Amino acid sequence: MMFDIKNLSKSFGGVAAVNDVSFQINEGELFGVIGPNGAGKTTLFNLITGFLKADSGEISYFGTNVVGKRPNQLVQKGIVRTFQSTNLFLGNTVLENVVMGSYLTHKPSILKNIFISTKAQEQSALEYAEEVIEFVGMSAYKDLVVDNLPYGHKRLIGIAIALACKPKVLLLDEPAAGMVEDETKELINIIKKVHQTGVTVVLIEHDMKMVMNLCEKITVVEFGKKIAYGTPQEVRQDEEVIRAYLGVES
Amino acid sequence: MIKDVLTSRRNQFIIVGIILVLAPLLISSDYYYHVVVFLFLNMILAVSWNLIFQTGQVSLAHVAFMAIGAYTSTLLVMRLEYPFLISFLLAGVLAAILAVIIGLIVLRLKGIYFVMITFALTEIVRLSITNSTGTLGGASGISGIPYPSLFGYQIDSRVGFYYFFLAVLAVTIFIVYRILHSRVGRVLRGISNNETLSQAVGVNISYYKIFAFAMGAFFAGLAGALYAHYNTHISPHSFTFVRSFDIIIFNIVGGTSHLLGPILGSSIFTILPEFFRSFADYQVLVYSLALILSILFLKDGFLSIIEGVKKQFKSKSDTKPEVKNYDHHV
Amino acid sequence: SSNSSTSDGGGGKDGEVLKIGVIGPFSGGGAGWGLPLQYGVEMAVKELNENGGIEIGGKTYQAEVIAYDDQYIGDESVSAANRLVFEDNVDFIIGTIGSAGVLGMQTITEKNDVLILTNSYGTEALSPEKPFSFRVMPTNLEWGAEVVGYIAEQNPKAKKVAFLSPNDESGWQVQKNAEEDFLELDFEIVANEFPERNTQDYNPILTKVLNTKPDIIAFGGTSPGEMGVAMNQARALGFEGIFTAFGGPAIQEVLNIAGDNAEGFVYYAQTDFESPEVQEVIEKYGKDYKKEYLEIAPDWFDATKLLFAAMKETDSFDTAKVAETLRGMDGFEGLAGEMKWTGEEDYGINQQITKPVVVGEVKDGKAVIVDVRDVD
Amino acid sequence: MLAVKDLYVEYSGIRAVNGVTFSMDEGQFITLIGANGAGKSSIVKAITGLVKPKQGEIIFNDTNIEGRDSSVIIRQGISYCPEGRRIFATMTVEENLKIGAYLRKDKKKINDDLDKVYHYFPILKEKRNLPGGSLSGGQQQMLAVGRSLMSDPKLLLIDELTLGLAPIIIQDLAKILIELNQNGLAIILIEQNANVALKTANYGYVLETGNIILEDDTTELTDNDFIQKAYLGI
Amino acid sequence: MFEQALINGMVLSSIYVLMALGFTLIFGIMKIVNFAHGEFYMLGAFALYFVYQVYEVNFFVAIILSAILIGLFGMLLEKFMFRRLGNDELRSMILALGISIFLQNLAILLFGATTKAIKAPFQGMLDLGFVKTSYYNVFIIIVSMVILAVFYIFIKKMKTGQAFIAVSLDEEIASVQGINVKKIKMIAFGVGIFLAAFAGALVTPLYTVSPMAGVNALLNAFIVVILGGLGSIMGALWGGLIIGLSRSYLTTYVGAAEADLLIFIMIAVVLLIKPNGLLGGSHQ
Ligand SMILES: Nc1ncnc2c1ncn2[C@@H]1O[C@H](COP(=O)(O)OP(=O)(O)OP(=O)(O)O)[C@@H](O)[C@H]1O
Ligand SMILES: Nc1ncnc2c1ncn2[C@@H]1O[C@H](COP(=O)(O)OP(=O)(O)OP(=O)(O)O)[C@@H](O)[C@H]1O
Ligand SMILES: [Mg+2]
Ligand SMILES: [Mg+2]
Repeated sequence: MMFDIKNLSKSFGGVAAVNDVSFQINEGELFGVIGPNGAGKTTLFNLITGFLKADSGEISYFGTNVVGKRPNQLVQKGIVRTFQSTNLFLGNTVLENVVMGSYLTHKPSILKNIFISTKAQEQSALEYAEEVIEFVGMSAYKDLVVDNLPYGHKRLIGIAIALACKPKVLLLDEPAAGMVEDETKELINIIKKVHQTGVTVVLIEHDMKMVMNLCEKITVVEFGKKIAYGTPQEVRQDEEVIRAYLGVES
Repeated sequence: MIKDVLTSRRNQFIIVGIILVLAPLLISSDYYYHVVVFLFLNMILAVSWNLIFQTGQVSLAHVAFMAIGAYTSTLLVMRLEYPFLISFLLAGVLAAILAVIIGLIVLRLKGIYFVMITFALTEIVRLSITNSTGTLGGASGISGIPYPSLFGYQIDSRVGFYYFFLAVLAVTIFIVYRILHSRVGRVLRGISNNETLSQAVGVNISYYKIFAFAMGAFFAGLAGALYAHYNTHISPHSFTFVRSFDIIIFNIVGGTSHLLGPILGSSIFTILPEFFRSFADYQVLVYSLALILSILFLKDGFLSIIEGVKKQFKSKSDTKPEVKNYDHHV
Repeated sequence: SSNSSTSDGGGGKDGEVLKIGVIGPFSGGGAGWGLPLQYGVEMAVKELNENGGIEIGGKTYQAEVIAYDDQYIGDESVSAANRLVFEDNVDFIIGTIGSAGVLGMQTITEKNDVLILTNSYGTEALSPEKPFSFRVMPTNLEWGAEVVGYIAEQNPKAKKVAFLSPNDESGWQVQKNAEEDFLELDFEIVANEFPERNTQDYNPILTKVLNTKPDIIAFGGTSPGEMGVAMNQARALGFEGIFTAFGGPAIQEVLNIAGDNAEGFVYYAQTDFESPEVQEVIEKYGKDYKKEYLEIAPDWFDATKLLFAAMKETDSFDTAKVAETLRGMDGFEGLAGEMKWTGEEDYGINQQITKPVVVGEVKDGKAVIVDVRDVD
Repeated sequence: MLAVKDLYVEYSGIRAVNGVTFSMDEGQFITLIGANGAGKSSIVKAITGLVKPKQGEIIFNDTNIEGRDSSVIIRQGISYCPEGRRIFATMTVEENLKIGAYLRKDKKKINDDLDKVYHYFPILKEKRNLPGGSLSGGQQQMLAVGRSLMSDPKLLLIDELTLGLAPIIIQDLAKILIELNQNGLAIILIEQNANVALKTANYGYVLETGNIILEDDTTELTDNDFIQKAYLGI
Repeated sequence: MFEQALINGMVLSSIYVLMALGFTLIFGIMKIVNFAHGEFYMLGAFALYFVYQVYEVNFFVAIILSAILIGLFGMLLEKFMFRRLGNDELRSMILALGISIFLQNLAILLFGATTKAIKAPFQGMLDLGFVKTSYYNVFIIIVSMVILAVFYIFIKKMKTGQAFIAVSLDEEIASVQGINVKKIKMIAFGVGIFLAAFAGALVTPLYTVSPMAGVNALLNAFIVVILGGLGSIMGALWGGLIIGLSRSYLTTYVGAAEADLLIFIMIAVVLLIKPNGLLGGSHQ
């Protein structure tokens, strides 16, 4: 088991954003988290990736409790995330953005950087980043400054940066937001390819087609509470989930 | 061919180096030496400050570290009779150590709050020295600081100081340049660009911020020691936040996107006031006007002039279109 | 404005020019002291040139002033001195004001045999190792005892003294000297505070100080503007005693601000500004300048004239020789009376000027000269 | 009511909109669909004055508004809900909504509209005194939509309506828009989710690389083969 | 002594609050660290000196007139200088610094380096029972409170005030709410400068004015705003009160030289506990 999350809670001045939530994620799983707006999904990601510290509860990752660890330490352990809103190194090109993602795989040493030429490392980081960009199909754009790329492209770059970190588990927060059907399909392919290389994927998404299509297990949260858990088929039929989240039409 | 020789980075460095080493042949008066020595001092400060700035932090504490360096070296030489070289290096080291300790606490502050706390720090250092009595000399400071002596050779001529300052400057520029033009530099700029995302790709941002802060402080400490032994008199009066502002001006008016910026900025804003000096009581007025105009009309300081010239040069020599660059402003 | 003030710019009738360097704070916080320095020197130079210049070694020289602003920043004084010495080849510099600047300048001037006439309060500015540095304003080490003596004579009952001095080198130095003068005459120091310069609100510190029930509030080097404010605030808080100050105040400025509240203020007047001699000089050479700066200018006028006299007597511009003459030149008549050199005792060298101590007091809202005392 | 004629938008030389012409009548409900970077946002930004068109005319109720300052254009009765929410993070939810009514003077009706928005999105009422920045992504989207309704516009431009919204909210929102439209509000809807777009709007334009390549009633578009493949995933 | 220190502190606080309000407004909206704020304070005082002392306009009219004059001057500076720099915080800061040096030295040139005083329009002491203080002190405290209240209502309740905040957060989106961003920025800058000049004019009868008078005024505004939290009105109030009272009490009970040091240390400690100041980032 990869994650064993027990009784996790986090509140903001009275609002219980995550409220006594427990679930497990197995290694290699494609895991979905869905729920109404404000249910606490993003907060859950923030807790798992160390951007927020839980009020109580435990997040055990391969058997060790990681509550209180800083984000960069967790990235080193392979827990990598993307953000719900676009979050990029503005003013830089696509390539430069993804090279930043190769920080850990090509970790610089300060002393070496001062006294020894690091051209080789730099070069290999560049090549690595280009590979990743190729992987998400953005090669044509690699030298463009990211600031004004279309929304969907920005989201892909966000994913590319995360992939460059060589994650063991990749947490994606609404990766398909702002993409049309075609592009979403592309994205699904990318995620599947990543998954095939052995990476565990945790997905928050409101695009039900995508979630149902991809995920093996789904957790549904509402008001910070887990209200359902199961396979897509199970969840889709769950009365609670229909009432709180899916509505009549789905 | 010639053009290739001139455009290689390394060759450019070598050429400038040779010019600087030979320059004393052309410097005719001690006054120019004095200006140049002060210029080198300002460059050391400006370049090392730029290293901190690359992490996105505007520090007003540079002058505090300079003061710490100046007093450290002075006291070690005068009271404990340490050899100059040791005191000099210890001045930098102590400033850096203090920077690590202070940095651990203050580097979580951002933007203007960081500016403010470093300002407070500077004032705390200055007021502490002013209110001290005894060893630190209080408000009156310390006089009669001996000239530096290196390996038995006493530096007491202007030429001597020229080469000594130049050597320290060269080391400063070399190290800062190497850091900034490497993967570490990329990381530093990444932190300044987007802290959250840097963290999300595994960067230990405090480590790098503290490193840059301490490295900057190290050189500021050295600069302080240089200053003390050149000037032979120091007092808290020399370490007010006004000097920190000067360092910022060197950078912003010079341009921050490249190390050439602070170098240009400190050159121009050290030499220009000397030109204005003959305006006597109008000197400062003219200086401030020059400052206002350069800020108003130069987007990335003096670097924009260079960029402009380069562009002109390029568009004449080849007609290949520029790599498209999106405008960030709507 | 320009940096040179020769009457015709072309030198003396032999076409020779004597360059006099001036360094002082002409901008920023020190401008109130620096501008009178500049004007005083320029007035003396005008007078000299109008009288045909100075004849040395058979040639007649017109004097020319080269003035540089140091903004009251030590490093700037050093740069200015460098420029004067190495670029303008000046052998005589008048200024600057303040220890940091003077000590900085001396690293250049002493080594290059450049003679400087300065004003600062630090004791280190004068020493046998610095034979080319003269201090042409008496410090309160020289005149303080006389002012305190006057106060003691007039107010036998006053015993308790409270000090307010700016928190910088001159503040601390002035206070130290003045404290000794008071202790000498058995006064008691009940408070000793060092507010930052540029303080505008003295109420908190005065509240503390007045709690010690002083008879006298003594300012140690506080600038006139602040002194006036502090007087107003002290009176408002109920202080009815005497004010005095160490550090030459511009009395008109104090009066403008404090008005009636300055009543009974005893001060060192430097020169009797209202005297016909001073007024005549101002009328003749100073009318181009802003009147408000001229109160301290006569001292610099005197100092500059003293220097010219020494040159003339030496009949040489050799600074070592001029310095030698200068040291021996007792009894020169300045606007404030006879000038003498002292300092052997305190600094180890006789390069500190003294003059008769002109004591002023504010009476019925007017500044009047109440006593002129010779230094013993 | 609105006529866009031969509109070109460029960003430092790069063309984003390439001669687009369309018009709409009062009370119409149209949608612009198209892939990433097709130029949809650029068109509405040109209408609201956030970007200056390179060339072309934009006429709203018989006045040319192209190139005018946004604050002037908005005064004509146009309201804009931007892509990516962009709510005022440190202002409270209610302040955010009220600033939407900046140009209005009728206190009473403003309050009515405020109640209406709270009725549409009860969660906003619950969080009315909290800073907008503390809302979840979807809640912020609701706030952005609510804010754009507060100006009592004649024409409403919505860029990416459903971004980050839960399915159940999307269904509600679609109903709300249809209702508003039936009450006379003209709407231009930009929407990635073509399913939603074609179901709510009456008329649609399909954009590709800055050009309109197809336009028709939404019912027709829904049956269009190309649309079904590229945008509806059927 | 305790009561006297209280009154002293209240007067200090009132002045700090006034200065801080304008400073925090300009920073909050324009993101300009206005290092020239003190110079506008100084210019306000000089304006009063001329309008009231030299041209003998009625005192209350003169204060307002002076502040308006300087405020208009500020708007011109915004229009022709700061606007050019857009939202570049660093360059704006350096520009403000340059303007500050320029105005200081221009003032020396125009008005002379010496200190000038203005007589308070009414003299005399008010006996509050526990302590006596001058009428003018009481006047200052009351005027500051009134200005603070008016300003608070303006920002929180009036449309223009809300527009200020909206512009400070997102200019583009503010403009599509119908807000004329350029105008609002110019007004905001003008109001900020008006407040600085008003503070300068108001306190001159208590203190004095000289070309360098702005330096300390700026420093005080700066630390008050940082302590209270940038861009926050209530922050300016609390910051002003805390710094004013601590300066008064620390100076009275410890000493002048130590008070400054202690205040800086206090601010450093507060910032470390609350990195955005007491009420930072809340716009309350
Ligand atoms: N920093 C914060 N301060 C106060 N409240 C917060 C904060 N962050 C989140 N919340 C609240 O916590 C709840 C959960 O927010 P969260 O962002 O986790 O929701 P979500 O499930 O990701 O929703 P969405 O699908 O809309 O993105 C919301 O009610 C939100 O308003
Ligand atoms: N401010 C800008 N500067 C430069 N280029 C821009 C800018 N805004 C948009 N573009 C470019 O213009 C083109 C059209 O962009 P636009 O945002 O209008 O597309 P869109 O159809 O709204 O896409 P999306 O669905 O991703 O929102 C894109 O190629 C984009 O990169
Ligand atoms: Mg979310
Ligand atoms: Mg768009």
